[in-house]
Parts: sequence; C-alpha cells; structure tokens
Amino acid sequence: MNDSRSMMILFTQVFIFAIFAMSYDLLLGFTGIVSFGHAMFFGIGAYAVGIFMKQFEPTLPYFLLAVVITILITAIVSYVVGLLTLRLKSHFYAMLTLAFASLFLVLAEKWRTLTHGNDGFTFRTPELFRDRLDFYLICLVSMIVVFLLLNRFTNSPLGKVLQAIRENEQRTESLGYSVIQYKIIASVVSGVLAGFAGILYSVSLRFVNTSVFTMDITLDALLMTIIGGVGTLIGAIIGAGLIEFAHHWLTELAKVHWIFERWIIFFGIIYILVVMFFPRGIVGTVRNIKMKSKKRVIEKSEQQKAAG
Amino acid sequence: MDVFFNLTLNGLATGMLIFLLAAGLTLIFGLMDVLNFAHGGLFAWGAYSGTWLYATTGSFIIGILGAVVTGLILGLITERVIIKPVYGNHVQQILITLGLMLVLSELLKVVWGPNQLSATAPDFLKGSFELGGIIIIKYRLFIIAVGFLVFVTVQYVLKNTKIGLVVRAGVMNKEMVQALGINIKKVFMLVFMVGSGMAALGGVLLGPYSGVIHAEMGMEFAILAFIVVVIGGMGSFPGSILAAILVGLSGSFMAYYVPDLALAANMLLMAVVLIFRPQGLFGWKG
Amino acid sequence: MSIQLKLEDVETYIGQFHILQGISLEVRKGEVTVLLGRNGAGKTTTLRTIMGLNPSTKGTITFNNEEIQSLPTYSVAQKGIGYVPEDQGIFSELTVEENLKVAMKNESDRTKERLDYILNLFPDLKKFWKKPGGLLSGGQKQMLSIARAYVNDNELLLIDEPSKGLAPIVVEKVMESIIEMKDKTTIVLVEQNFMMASTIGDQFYIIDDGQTVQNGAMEVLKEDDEMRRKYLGIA
Amino acid sequence: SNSEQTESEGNEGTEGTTETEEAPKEPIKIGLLASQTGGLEAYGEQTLRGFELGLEYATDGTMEVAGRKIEYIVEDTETKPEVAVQKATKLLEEDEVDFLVGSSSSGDTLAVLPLAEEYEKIMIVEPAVADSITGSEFNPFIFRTARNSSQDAVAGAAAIAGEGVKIATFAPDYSFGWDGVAAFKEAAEKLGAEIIHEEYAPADATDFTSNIQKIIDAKPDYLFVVWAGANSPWNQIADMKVQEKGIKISTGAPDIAALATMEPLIGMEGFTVYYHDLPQNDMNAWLVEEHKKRFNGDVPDLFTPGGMTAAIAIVEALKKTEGDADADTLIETMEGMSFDTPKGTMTFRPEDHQALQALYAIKLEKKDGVPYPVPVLIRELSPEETAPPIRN
Amino acid sequence: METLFETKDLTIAFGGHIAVDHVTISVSANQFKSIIGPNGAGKTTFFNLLSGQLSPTEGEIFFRGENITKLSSTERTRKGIGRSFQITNVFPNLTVLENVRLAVQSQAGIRYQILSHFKKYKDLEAKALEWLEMVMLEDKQETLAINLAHGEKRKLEIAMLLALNTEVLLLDEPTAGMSLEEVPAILDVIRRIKEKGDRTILLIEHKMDMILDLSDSIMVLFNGRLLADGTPEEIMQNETVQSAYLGGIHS
Ligand SMILES: Nc1ncnc2c1ncn2[C@@H]1O[C@H](COP(=O)(O)OP(=O)(O)OP(=O)(O)O)[C@@H](O)[C@H]1O
Ligand SMILES: Nc1ncnc2c1ncn2[C@@H]1O[C@H](COP(=O)(O)OP(=O)(O)OP(=O)(O)O)[C@@H](O)[C@H]1O
Ligand SMILES: [Mg+2]
Ligand SMILES: [Mg+2]
Repeated sequence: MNDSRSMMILFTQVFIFAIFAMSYDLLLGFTGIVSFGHAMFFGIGAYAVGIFMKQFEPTLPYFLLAVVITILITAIVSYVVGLLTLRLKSHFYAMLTLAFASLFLVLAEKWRTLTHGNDGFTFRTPELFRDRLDFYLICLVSMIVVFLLLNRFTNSPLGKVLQAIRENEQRTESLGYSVIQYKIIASVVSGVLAGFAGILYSVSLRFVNTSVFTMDITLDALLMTIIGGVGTLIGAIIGAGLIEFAHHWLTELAKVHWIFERWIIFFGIIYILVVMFFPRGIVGTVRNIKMKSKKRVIEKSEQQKAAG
Repeated sequence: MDVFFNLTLNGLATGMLIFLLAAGLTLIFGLMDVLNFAHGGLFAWGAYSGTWLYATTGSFIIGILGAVVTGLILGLITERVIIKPVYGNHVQQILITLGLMLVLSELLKVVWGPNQLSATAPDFLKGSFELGGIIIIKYRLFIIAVGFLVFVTVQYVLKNTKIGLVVRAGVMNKEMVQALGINIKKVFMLVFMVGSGMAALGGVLLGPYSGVIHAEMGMEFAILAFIVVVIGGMGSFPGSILAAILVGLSGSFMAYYVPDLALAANMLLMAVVLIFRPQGLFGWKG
Repeated sequence: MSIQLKLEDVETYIGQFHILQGISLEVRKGEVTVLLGRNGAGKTTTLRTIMGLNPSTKGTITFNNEEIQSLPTYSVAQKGIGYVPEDQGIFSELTVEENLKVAMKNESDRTKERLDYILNLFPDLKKFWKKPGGLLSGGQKQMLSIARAYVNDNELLLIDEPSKGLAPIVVEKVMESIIEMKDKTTIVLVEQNFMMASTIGDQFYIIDDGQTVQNGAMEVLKEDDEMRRKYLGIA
Repeated sequence: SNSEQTESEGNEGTEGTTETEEAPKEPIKIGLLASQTGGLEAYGEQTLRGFELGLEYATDGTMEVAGRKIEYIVEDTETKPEVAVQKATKLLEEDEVDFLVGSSSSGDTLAVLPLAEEYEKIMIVEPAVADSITGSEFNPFIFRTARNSSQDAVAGAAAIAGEGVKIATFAPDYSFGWDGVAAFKEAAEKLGAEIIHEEYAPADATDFTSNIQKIIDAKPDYLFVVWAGANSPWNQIADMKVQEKGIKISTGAPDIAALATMEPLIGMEGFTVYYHDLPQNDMNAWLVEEHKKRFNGDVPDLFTPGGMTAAIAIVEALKKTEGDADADTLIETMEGMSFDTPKGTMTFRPEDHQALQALYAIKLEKKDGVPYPVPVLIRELSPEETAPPIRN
Repeated sequence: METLFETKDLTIAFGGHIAVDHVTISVSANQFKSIIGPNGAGKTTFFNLLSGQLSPTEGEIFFRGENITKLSSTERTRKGIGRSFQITNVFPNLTVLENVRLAVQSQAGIRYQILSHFKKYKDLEAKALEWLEMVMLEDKQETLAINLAHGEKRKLEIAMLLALNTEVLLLDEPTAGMSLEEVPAILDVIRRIKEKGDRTILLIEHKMDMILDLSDSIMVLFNGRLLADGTPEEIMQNETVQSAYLGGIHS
C-alpha cells in the first residue's frame, strides 16, 4: 500500500509530463516546428496557479480563474510566437523561442513581489486536489482526455494538413491551405495544453519557482517526445513514463551499488542506446517493424498468388 | 572616456573569449549542421584536462596543447560512435548528444571529483597594468590575440581550400559529393575533430578568465555558443566573431548602463537580431 | 573495341524492395550505350548501383577489368567515373562557381580548358556565375549538373536523362558535346527522348522490371518497330 | 491519519498492555534530503558526512536514543524541487520517517516545507540559507540548524561596518544575492555604515569588469561581496585593482574548494560560518579528528558541522522527550532548546525556530603547506550578536 | 471570347536581373495556351507570378476582371488557379494516396475541420483514387512519395493538380522525364480535359510536337520579354524562335 502510494506520486508526475510532451509532439512531430522555449507555456501555467492560490484563496473558483488566465496568456503568447514562424526558419525559430522563454525566466526572477525569485514559494491548493489519490486520478483522466483530444485533432482533416506542412510547407500553400493559420492553430493548441500541464505540475508540488521556465523543462519535453517517437502522441506518454521510471530506478540502484552512484552516466547511456536501437523512438520503431512484417506477409501472399 | 575605453576593451576581450568558445560550434553546428548538445562537454573536458596538465607539468603551453589533443580525441570518438549514425537527423542528434553530454560531464566528476577547480594564468599573463586611467588585464590581451589568430587561421583555411565548400555541399547532398569523388565521411570526421579541438581550446582558455572551472560550465557556455552561431548566421566565421563581439560588448555596456536588463542581455540581443535579420547577421538569404 | 564496364547479373535491394533483379550489360570503350525502359523500370537504380549509391547485393560490376561493386561511392568516382543524376543534385546554396569548384578534382590547366569549353557550351552558367544554384531555372540546373560531370577528365560518364527540361537548341548542343568527347570518354546514357537516344546511341539496352531484357546496336532498334512498341510504347 | 497508522502499528505487539521496558521499540527513522548529484553535490556530501558523525557522537556510538534505534535514509534531491518533493513524499509515506533533514538548496527545501506540516513531522533545515524558510514560508514543524542569510549578513556587517563607513555591495542577480544584500544593508546601517552602491551581476556572467568599474566609480571604503556558485568574480576584482584603489574587500569565506579560487583576495577581512580550526572546543576537536580518520585525512568543511548539528539536535530532543517522536511534543521541547555543537552552544529561537549560533570574523591569510588561503580568526561573533530579525 | 485573365506590364527583377519584363497578355476562357522559350527565359517565373509564389515588382494581374496581384498563392488556388511544378514538389513522407487526398480535401473546402474524424471521408479517398487511376498510378497508392521513380513523381504531381479541380491549370513541363510509353497517356489526360472545354490551360513545355498538337495559341518568352504571341503556325514561322530556340532539329 505504501509502496503504491509512492508509485502513485511517480505516476502522477508521468501523467503531467505526458501531457506536456504530447503538447510538444503536436509541434515537433505533427507540424515540424522545433521550439526550444516550450517551458514558457509550462511556466505560465505553473505561476498562474501558484500566484492565485497564494495571493487570493486556495479555492476552486480561484483555481478556475487561474486556469482561465493561463489559457488566455498562453493563447496570446503562443499566437505571437506562432506568427513568428512566418519569419524565422528552423534553428533560427528554435533559438528565438529559447530567447522568449529566457525572458520569461528573467521576468520571474525579477518580479520578486509576486514570484519570490528563484527561491519560489509554496501555496495551498483547493480541497479537491489535496488527496493524492484524487489528484492522481485527476491527472490520469486529464492525460487520457488530452490524448483523445489530440488524437482526434491530429487525425482530423486539419491535422492532416499539419502533417502536410511538416512535409512541404510551400506545396501545402499552393494546394489552397493558408499555412500560417494552421501553424498558429497548432502553436496555440500546443501552448495552451503546455500551460495546463504547468498548472497540474505546480499543483502537484504545491510550490513553484523559476525552474519551471528553464531550458531543462523544455528538454524534458523534447527528450520524452523523441524517446517515445515523434508524431505518435502515444510515444510522448511512453517517453514520459520511460524517463521518469528510468530515473526512479537508477537513483534507487545508486543506493544499492556504488557503480550506480554516478547514475547520470547510465541515464545518458540510455539516451544513446535508444537512438541506436530505436532510431524513430520506441513507438515509431516498433510501428515500423510491424509495418514491414505486414508488408512481407502481403508480399509473400502475392508471390504465392503469382506462383499459384 | 576612460570608462568607455574600459568597457569597450573588456567587452571586446569577453567577445573574443566567447568567439573562441563558439568557433568549434561554428564548424560543427554552423557548417556541418549537427545539433551537438554535447559541445559544452567538450569545453569542460578541455578545461579540466588542460588545467590539470598545466598544474602537473607547470607548463601553460602543455596545458593548452593537452586540452586540444583531448578535444581531438574526444571529437574522433564522438564522431565515430555518436554522430555518424545520425547525420542529417536533428531529432536523433538532440537525443543522442544530450545523452553524451550527461555522460561527459558526469565522467568529469569521476575523474576530477565534484568540486570546482581553480584555474590560473601563468605568471607572465597574470595581473593588469594601467594606461592613462584604463586598466588593461594582461590575460585579456592574450585572449584577444588568440581569438584573432584562430579567426585568421580558420578563415584562411576556409577561403583557400575547398573544405568549407565541401562540407556545406555534403550537408546539402551527401550522395552527390561522394559521386564527385570526395570521401565525405572522412571530411566530416576531420572537421568534427577540429571543431571539438577548438571547443577544448575555448574551454582551457576560459579557465583563467574566470579563475574557476566546474563540471556544469559546459551547458552554460554551450547555450552562449549556440546563440553566437545562430545570430552570426549559420556557419559564417565572420558572422560568429561579429556576433561574439556584439555579445561581449552588449554584456559589458548593459551591465554598466542598464544593469536591470543585464540578466537578459544575451537573450534580448538574440531576439532583436533575429527579428530584424531572420537569417542571422551573415546568413545567406533564402 | 575493349569492354570498359561490365555488369553481370546484378541485383539490388532498396530497403526490403527487390529493385534490380538481374542486370547484365557490357559497355564498350568509346561508345554511347543507352538504357531505355518505362518509368520505374530500374534505369536510375542501375546507374546508382554502378556508382555504389545503391550497393548491389549480388553480381559483379567490372570497370577496366577491376571489380568495383563493393567500393564506396567516392572510390568509384575516383576511378574516373562521372555521374549526372536524374534529380540534378545541385548544391542549392552554393553558387554556380562553387558547385563547379566542389566538382573539380584539380586546378590544372587542363581543367581550366575544360571549364572554358563548358562555359562556351552553356553561356548561361557564365552569366549566373555567382548565383546560388537553387535559384537557377530548371534547364539551367540541368546544364550545371552536366557541367559538373564535364569539368574532370572522366573515362566513363553516367548520364541520367540529360535532355530533360532543356530547350531544343540546348539539347542539340548537349548531343554534339557527347559525340565530341566520345573518343576519350565512354558514356552510359539514360534517355527518354528517343530522337536524341537514337541519334547518338551506339548500343542500347532495354530494362524492364529490373532486368535487362533486350540489347543490341541502336541501328537494330531503329528498324525494329515491334520491339519499340513492346518495350517503349512507341512506333 | 498517517501518524495514527504508525502508532497503531507500533502498538501491535503490545496491545492491551502499557509500554514496558522490555518491549522492543520501533526505531526512530530520519530521512535525509541532500544534493548528491548536480551542481551542489559537494555541499550534500558535507552534510551527509557531518550527519553520520553527529549521530555517532550524540549516541556515543550506540546509534540508539532512549532505547530506540536510529536509522536514517538518504535521498538525492538532484537540486530539483520536483524531485525533492517526490523523494520527501517517499520518505514520509513509504519509509514513515519521523524526521526530515535537508537540504542543500533553498529551492528544494522550500518545496518540501509544506510536506512537513502536512505529515506533521519535524524538519531540520540544513544547510539551506534562504530567509523565507524561517520567515514568510515558516511553519511550526520547521527548525533550522543552518545559519540564514540574515545571520551571514549580520556577521558580515559586524566584521566591517561602523559609524560613517561607506560600503558598496556586489551580489549575484537572484534571490540569494538580493536577500543577502538586503539583510546586510539593514545590519550595516544599524551599525552606522552607509550603503552607497548596490551592484548585481548575472550569476553566470563571464565578464564582471563593468560591475567592478561601477563600484570603483562609487569610491566606497569597503566592497562587500555576497557570492555563491562556481563562477566567481575574485580574479577580475584583483585584476581591476580594486584593493590598490583603497577599497577594502569583504565577503563570507566559502568551502575549501572555493577558497582555492580566492588567492587574489589574500588579506581580505570577512566572516565565515565555519573553518575547521576556528572553534576551540572538544566536540570540534573530535569532529576534525574523526573526519580525518574516516575520510583519508580530509578535514571537515563548511557544512560538515551543520550536518553534525542537525543530528545532535534530533538526538538531544529525543533524549528530552524520552524517545517520543510525536511532533507536538517535539516542538514544545525544541523551542528554546539549547544544545552543544562543534560551533559551541546553539539555541532554537522559540519565535521562528532559527538556531542562533556563533559565526567568525576572519582574515584570509596564506599559510605554508596549505594550497589555499586560510581563514584566520579575528574574533568569534556570539550567537546573540548575529541574531537575525524575526520575520515569520 | 471572354477574357479570363490578363497581365499588364508584369515585371519581376531579382537583384539586377529582370526575369520577367513587362509582359502583357490576355487569355480567354477555355483556351489552351503554351509558353515556350529558352532556358531561363522566365517561363517558370511567369507561372510563379500568376500563381502567387512570387509577387511582381511591377505590373498587375487580373482574374475575371478582378485585380489579384496582391493575393497570396493560397487565395489564388481557392479562386481557381492551380499549378503543377517543374521541380517535383510533393509531400515526400506521405503516401501517394495521402498526397492526392490533401488536394481533394482542399478542393472540397474541408480545411479547419477538427471534430469529424478523417476516416469518415471515404469519398475523398475514393475521389483521390480516381485521379490516381487517371494518371496510372493506382498501384503505387500506398508507396511513400519519396520512394517513387522520377517519372512516377511527375505523374503524382499532375494528379495533385487535377484533383484541385481548378478552372485554370498551369502546367510546368508536366512530362519531363516521363517515359516514352507514358507521355501519350498523360497527353491523353490533358487532351480530354481540354476537350471537355471548361478549363483554361497554360502549358510550359520544350517538346514541340506536343505543343503543336495541343495548343490553341503559343506565347514565346525571350530574356523575360514577350517575343511573340500567336497561333502555332505563326510561331513556327518566327525567325528568332527558329534560330535561338529550336535550333537545327526542327528546321
Ligand atoms: N528508395 C526507394 N524505396 C523503394 N522503392 C524505390 C526506391 N527508389 C526507387 N524505388 C522503386 O524502384 C523502381 C525503379 O526505380 P528507378 O528510379 O530506377 O526507375 P527508372 O527506370 O529510373 O524510372 P524513371 O524513368 O521514372 O526515372 C521504381 O518502381 C521505384 O518506385
Ligand atoms: N528566386 C529567384 N531568385 C533569383 N533569380 C531567379 C529566381 N527564380 C528564377 N530566377 C532567374 O530568373 C531566370 C528565369 O528563370 P525561370 O525559372 O523562370 O526560367 P524558365 O524559363 O522556366 O527556364 P527553364 O526552361 O530552364 O525552366 C533565370 O535566369 C533564373 O536564374
Ligand atoms: Mg530514373
Ligand atoms: Mg522553368
């Protein structure tokens, strides 16, 4: 029972980061946009909740207000950032998003009356979230809902156009699709969901500090998405799970055997091995293998037909 | 006026130092288009191995050469094992080089322990002198000189050989370059090694600048190097040196005149440059 | 005449697809050998296999009595084989000059001579000397691609559909240039323009479904309406 | 509900009977949070070593108090708040610890504070320094054996401030720096000094010369530096000839690894939390001795006595409650409790549970055979003298 | 005849180089017009201006009397100007069917639909298949576009344009690299479309026999300038066309 409580917290963490990683996958995997600043949306959500709960009352109405504010701000910011894809290509866009996220980091650092700088502050959450089991379930349901929504979204006609943009932007345009609008839509949906993940994150910690705006957070999303397999959504979930659990097990091992004291080395090796053995991420590679064997079966039967 | 000169000189020196840190990345990221997140690990290894060699042998030159050799060797291994399978695939590059970064910086701690180490300049480069109100730090003059030397050398090599062209062509169309009779794998390997060696050189020269080296320095300065390469315009050495000097000067002047924004200096500079020149300062159009 | 290039029962897989299923051909020194066949027959793949870009899994490829099927692409090229790919393979961010410079094996007088010849053949390239290759017109790109293979003294040229996208008068010039260099350079040509193929070709091979199915002297094919109809769909 | 569960489990074997001497008692469990990886891992290591030695010292090697065995479990926070919370929850839920101790970073510690309250367990804060831990974020379950920023500041001020002294400050541009300077300013002004310039620089900056230039322009008598982290400005301060311009430098002496980088500041007067030959008492002598024995000749470092102190505070409190780990009882016991430490007697101030403690005014000197500048005692600053304002 | 679109002094310069130089033409509805000219004459660039890939430095474009000079390529496609590309321009990592389906979807005006699941759009798929059959590519429908042979990509390119079902078709060397066998088949497709009589077609080609066979009129670009515009017979008589474009082969 106790053991499962601890696991429960770990899973809660997985669910939250799975949402965050899925929001990133929408950009990276489906629209082909690389952002190094995804943490800015995460951070906006995390701080919005923290500040509301701290400055006002830790009640549900204020929480909902914080959610609304998060949606508003992340939508506006991601709209502007999405517009910039018009001007900036690949690395240049990625670095600009990094700059923006860093400016949010500086803002959080400097606006100390509200944020307490990088020390951060703790706050109370509404009754609803206090029980860890309840919160675990809320996160689980949120993740499933986000997955279903995004799954529907990416398989919709609109989603197909996003993939077309990823493949060949200019051609998509000449087919009569207004590329920038699609990019903005993807950017906004992704930004808002990342903000939502940020909300859950800071509720789970009941604490927020400037770390939510750092490059590390963006890298987490990036790694989880890539490890799982870009453009698969489910990969983001698996990636989140894999990273959190590998982390958990390796730190546990560190206590068991001195070899693992520098467990971060093994963590790094996992990344390297994933690329070597799962070049398209776990889900991507497995799907690939499946597709190949399916093709082989088809080919065989065709050969038999031809022979017969 | 003295203040102005001091700020300019120090900003310039810092810019040159940043250029030295970014020069290797200009090759690896800018020219070869490899998103090498482990580049910072190479700085740190250069810094540690060089500082350690200097401390044990007492020769600054051996320290520097040792660092460069370390960089070359690490570059060779990295290229063969880590980078070769993932050329042209940014997504895989991010993951695998981040993994390598973790390994490299943790291994540092295994070898040299988790504590920061102090790094000093040799006596003849220590200290500073005053020239009519302007304080001139010897080591900074040295850095400016080395930076300039590296720039001129690399620029000369790129201008007078096909190597830069071949690398750029290889990134655009690897098959075609090979069909023209060029062993692009070997070229990439050599360029990657040189880039890594230059990273290590930047790392070892950084040590005495701030007086300490630590395992986490890698990531910190790698981001700075990425900024420089991007705002300079991918793969352009003149762009990189200009961008680096801009970063140095803006840091120096902002810290003096608008200290409230100093924290955001680099990022603001990058945002402004990219918004007005989306391809970087010396980037090709299109 | 001696045989310069010989493929014996060459098979090639791309991924798990069995693309070449038995290509055999002999290319004689100083001749133009034309590969014909419908779309997707495997002509391009044959050239790529010779270059080592899609390595063969079976069979032998002999160039000047030396087996080259397991050599890496750059070694094949260094043996004196030039290649004009079907998609032109222009380095789009390099200028015309730089594209040619990458291709040049040396900077000898001979190379300069050839360069002059090329610029004379395609004056457009001189005109756009400093222009990034990616901004050239379709035909200009094709010229640049051919030019890149011409700058070196190659013993063998593999040319994949050179006439594609070229104005008739330029096609004519390319044909002339091929005829002109025939004595020094052997040529394997993939060409859909039958007028061109039949004018300059000495030998022909027809590839169908990854196999060489017919071959012979060009003269024969010109006469044989039946064969043309069967494999090329033209009369 | 959780503490109920523990008790009922604890009573299982002796149901229906009152506790007797013979009944085997549950061990006391302590959860230790520290950075074992990442930038602060050296601090974490110091705390852990100190803590281990402290338990041994306080229990005379029996590892028992009031008949209960003491066990401790170490968890790595990786200097990430979310990991700290995960690990703390694991300690509280799974290991059912009676105490938390930690951690190396203020951010991690702040994130864990509410858990102590939620689970009603005592948390000994060591060595996190942020004022807000015993200030705005205080809850009654928190006790801090570490000194806080304000104590540092008071000590720093005591070392240099006086009537009419003009001081400029230099600090990294984030909470630690701002807190430190604010506290210093208050303390220094109380002593009649004037803060004529406050300079902040990005903690990861490469070039500090502009900041130093401004300080030189301000022409203070003293430059007081609040600095932490690896990237230090000492070289550049020396290169800019600050001291030659008649500006004296003062700062808190850091741990030994960082002292090695302060070569250019030899002669500087400042303060320190601890250096192994400063406190003259038996316990410190024991600590230095044992530490050397165990860790191949190394002397205890800046935060080693802190770890030891945290252990001693727990054992002393349990002695007083006769092994009762109930939080309310402990709070009552510990408020105002005085206990001996390697740094002399400390007292948990009842109002904010901050341990009042001695700090040391020192001067950095070169010593033969020591590869780094050594802090030499000028005078010990008494706990009363360094007592910070109460802010919770 | 009704004028469908016209250009007035259409000009574009890249740096100092004027690629299209004051070209004024008008095309009436349901006409088949070919554009010829030497390599680099500005034919593709002229298409780029018509379809909105480039915007002119000078001059205007009218479509059904409306000035469309400022409209984006997306808007022009929606208004009914579709094009194919000289350099094969498809979605490399989508299947052949998906490539065409994207065009069909756009033509059906299904652009921002999120809620209805894509799989419901069976008829879109059916339509896409029809187009693939038309260009004889139906047996490659599951292949990724990147794996097609060159000629097959050309066919896909045409299928995508046809699927857009636009009133104006701009065809840039549609049969370049297509095999001898299949050129007639594609020509057939084009001819059938022409014969239906409800499309206006502009064709860039270097294959003279094909042009002479299909065109109602031919315009000739030379160094960016409009050299001639007339019936095939008139153009074939033109001295400059003979000497500087066709060369000896057709004389
Ligand atoms: N990378 C690949 N993966 C899978 N199949 C491929 C790949 N490349 C080519 N093919 C297939 O191999 C066959 C032969 O292709 P190839 O390019 O050699 O034909 P080709 O004769 O040159 O045709 P074309 O005249 O159209 O250029 C085609 O059916 C093509 O679809
Ligand atoms: N984006 C561009 N930037 C600069 N120059 C360009 C650009 N696009 C085309 N050009 C130049 O404009 C001229 C006309 O090019 P265009 O592609 O229109 O020729 P074309 O008539 O289609 O030739 P081809 O028959 O070879 O396809 C060429 O010289 C080309 O180099
Ligand atoms: Mg082909
Ligand atoms: Mg064209």
